[in-house]
Amino acid sequence: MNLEKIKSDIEAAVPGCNVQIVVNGSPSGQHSLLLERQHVFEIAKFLQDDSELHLDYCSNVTGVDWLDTETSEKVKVQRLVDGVEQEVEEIRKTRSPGYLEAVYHLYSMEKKHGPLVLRQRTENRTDQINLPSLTPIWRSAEFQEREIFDLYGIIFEGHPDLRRILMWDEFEDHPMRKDYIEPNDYEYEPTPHDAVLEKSMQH
Amino acid sequence: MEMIAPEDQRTAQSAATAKSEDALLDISLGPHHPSTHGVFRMDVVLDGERVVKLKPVFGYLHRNHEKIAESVSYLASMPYTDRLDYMCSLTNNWAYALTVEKLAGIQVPERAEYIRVITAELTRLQNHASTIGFLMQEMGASGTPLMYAFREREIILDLFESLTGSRMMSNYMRFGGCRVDLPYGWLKQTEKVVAEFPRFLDEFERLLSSNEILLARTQGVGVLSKKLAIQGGITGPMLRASGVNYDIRKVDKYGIYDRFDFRVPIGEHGDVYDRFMIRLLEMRESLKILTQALRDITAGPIMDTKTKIRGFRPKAGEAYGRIESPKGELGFFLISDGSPQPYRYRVRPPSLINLTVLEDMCLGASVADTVVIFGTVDIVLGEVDR
Amino acid sequence: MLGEGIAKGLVETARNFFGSYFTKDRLTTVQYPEERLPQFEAARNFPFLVYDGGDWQAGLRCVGCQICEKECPPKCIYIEKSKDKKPDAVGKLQFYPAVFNIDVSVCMSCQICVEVCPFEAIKMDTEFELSTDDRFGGLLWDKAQLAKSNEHYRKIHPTEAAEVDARLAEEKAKVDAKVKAAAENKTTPTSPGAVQPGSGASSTQ
Amino acid sequence: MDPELKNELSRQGIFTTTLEELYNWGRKSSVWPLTFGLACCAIEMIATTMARYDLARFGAEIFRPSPRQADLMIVAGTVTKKMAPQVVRLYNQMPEPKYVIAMGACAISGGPFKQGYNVLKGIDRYIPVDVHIPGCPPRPEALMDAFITLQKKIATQHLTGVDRPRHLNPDAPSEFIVPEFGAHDLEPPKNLKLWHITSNSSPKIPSTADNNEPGKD
Repeated sequence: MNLEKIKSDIEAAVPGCNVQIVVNGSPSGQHSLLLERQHVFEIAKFLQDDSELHLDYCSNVTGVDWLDTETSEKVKVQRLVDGVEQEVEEIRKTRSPGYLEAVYHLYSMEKKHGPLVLRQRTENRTDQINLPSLTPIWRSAEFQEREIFDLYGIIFEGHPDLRRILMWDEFEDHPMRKDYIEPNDYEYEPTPHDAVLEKSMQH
Repeated sequence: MEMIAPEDQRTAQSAATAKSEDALLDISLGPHHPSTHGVFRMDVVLDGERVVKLKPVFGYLHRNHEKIAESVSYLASMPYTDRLDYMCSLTNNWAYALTVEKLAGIQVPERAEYIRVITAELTRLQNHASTIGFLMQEMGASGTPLMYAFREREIILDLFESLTGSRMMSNYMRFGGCRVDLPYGWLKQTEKVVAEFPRFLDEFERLLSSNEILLARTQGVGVLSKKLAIQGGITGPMLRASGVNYDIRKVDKYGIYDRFDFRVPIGEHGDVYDRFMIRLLEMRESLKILTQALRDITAGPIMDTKTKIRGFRPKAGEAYGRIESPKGELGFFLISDGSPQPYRYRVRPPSLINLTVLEDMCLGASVADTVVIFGTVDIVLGEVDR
Repeated sequence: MLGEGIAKGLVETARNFFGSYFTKDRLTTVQYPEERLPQFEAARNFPFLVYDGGDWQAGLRCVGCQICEKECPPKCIYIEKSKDKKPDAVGKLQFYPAVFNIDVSVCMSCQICVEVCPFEAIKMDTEFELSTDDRFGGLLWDKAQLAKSNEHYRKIHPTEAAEVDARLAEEKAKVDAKVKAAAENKTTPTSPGAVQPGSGASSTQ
Repeated sequence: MDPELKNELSRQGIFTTTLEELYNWGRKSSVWPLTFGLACCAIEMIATTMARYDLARFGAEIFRPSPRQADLMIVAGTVTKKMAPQVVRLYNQMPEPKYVIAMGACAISGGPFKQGYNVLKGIDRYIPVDVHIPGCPPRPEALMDAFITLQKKIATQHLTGVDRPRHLNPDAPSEFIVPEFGAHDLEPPKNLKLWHITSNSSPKIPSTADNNEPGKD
């Protein structure tokens, strides 16, 4: 599928939207489109209804957790040290906030083509974690978006039934996030069962 | 039977609900229930004998496959994929191997492709046979059809065991090929099994297909419209029973499926009977593929020599690979960050997504029909909850 | 006619029932434990450690390299590498596993340990009658329980064992040739095989 | 009675028995399992009951869907934390005498999925287990072997004394606490009373870890 063409088609059909192509470095060559949350719904509608694309089948919906990244670089700075101006090396850290991502894989059952990969990103990982739900367009996203809500904590606006799906309702964490710490319940075993596991974690 | 659009059905039912709110009965089918294929649960609201609301509840077999896979090497996830859909470990292996091969750009030798096709089609045979067996069990045909199905399944499992070493958890495929070559005499044995399988299918058809009770219980029950099937992302035999011609073996032509001559059975009504018959017909098509593959299989290497077993690190990137597993589209989505562990490992489970429309199919049906409809979705809990 | 389909089905079950008196493939029951299915050569259940020769402590092929421990998907192998070296079956000084435990209550029989082992030291056993009422004692196997002779390996996986034996013999021949060549070149022949065994063997356990 | 004499008598066609033996024989020959499959092992459990392996030959012909009619719970598969309360509840609903077989790695210890956040690390944290079968999944023969082990265990029980079976001992607990769902984990994460009983029965320490320093890694 020609992503450049789809991108221009989308931009023509949904005025004012900003679509970016995310390049995929692997030999699979499945590049994806990054959508803005304001126009996701219209774009999805367009992709489904467009006579040429007709992406009527949403196969896979996935959450991905990208942690906050911290890059540090050494910078030389002029600074007063003991009254004399000197050049001092300083480590400057730039923090780029992480985000949660929802990835959609679209196919067309009628035209038998695909996949078109769509991505939506949240602002950060803590409080601005809302994304528009695409369940009203492709119902197959219903359980998968619920699963992302359960395991990653993305809140899908417009989802008809957004509850926890795999974990119990009282559960509070989002276990698929990279920084989730699971309850430690190995310690009670009076055998090397836990020693085995503990040691294996060091590898 | 007159086709009612599910949306209309829903509104009709909710109108009925409003009338007799106090007479409704909430029951929880499962997670321990003889008909729910393991630990599946449905919260059903009944108006008399009719279902007015049905909410599936998942997670009773959520084994954190994805989380574990993100902490171990690519190879180490291979045995875990066996335990996803534990009836068909070999197709799971294939789907995962295929995705990693896409991710890292690995070529598979021809012989390995043939072995993969043969094992995958054998898997389809035993899965469909036992699915029908379980379906009959749930319909009240206690024992007999299931026992016949398992008799054949055991014969195929023997083939798997002599090839892979294990009856169910094969852990057989590797990135860029297969783990071991076929043992001496395996092809002969498989040919014999394939040649004798139609006898079982004939027997099964005589036993079931024209049985009046079965017809009464299945025809016109649990109708799934074409539109809703596509909307709901249904795949596999269930989708084709609703009349959509979509088989990934034909669409993607992954592996070497373009070399085989086979047809895709398509249903007409999308009811339980169609879904049952599609599986019987698919088994016959699988046999066709098997005969051709066993005839054409070539000698040669079974592993891509450039691929490392240990210390496998694909380049950073992502790939989504999918195959037509016996249950539907089984996909894997992998994101690599260049380390030995996948950054994101996702399974697209056909069983879970095929359950999306369970409520729509069951609305207005009786409890006994719900069990039958549920049986034809053909789920395995290991895959639903992962 | 109503009931025709049911009658057809009943004929089919009757054919199976009576057929089971005449044909073997309709009578599938295996009278376990008196009667057993033939074991396939490829069959696998839990790993064991192969040793050469008669003494399991001296002959273990395992050198405690911990590759299998690292690669094991469910992390059920626990190895502590020895600090000293002792001669192996051919007399070469090697490290050995001071502790080698496999937790079979976790093992998933995937045989990845077998695949990654560069020393042909760990193989899959076919024994499956392992039920026990002792979870902690009965399901954690130590080195002594895991060690099984090469003869046992040959018995359960004949083809595979023959290949492995041939490969090992070839490697050994290569090493021997090298040692010989080295001995001929040098005036004072000292090969690693000349070290007297015995010093390390007693301190294993 | 002297076992030799008993053998001799039975060869002559005279069968002797004690009340205890007769009672145990009756118990062991009709152990009805609960239709209770959790995961992969359940398929092997079904295969065991099918024509080829035929568990019915051991007196377990009927798998009862209701816990009220079952004697044996075969915990066949991974017990997740979400499922654990239901498993314990089912166990509590079974009438005495009742037995538990932990089939497969997952039921014994969490098995390959042990590292998962939602996987219970062994069902014996909540209910007592009589027989463990390792394997992933155990072959049908292995399940039958476990069944025979269980029958042997029943046959050797004494009806009086300290080690009498639980259903003859009014002080022994027959029901165990059902865990509750907590915010992060099950509450309690294990039944301490039961867990100690299991762990004291055979404390096992790594064989050489005491004398040797652990290898630096």
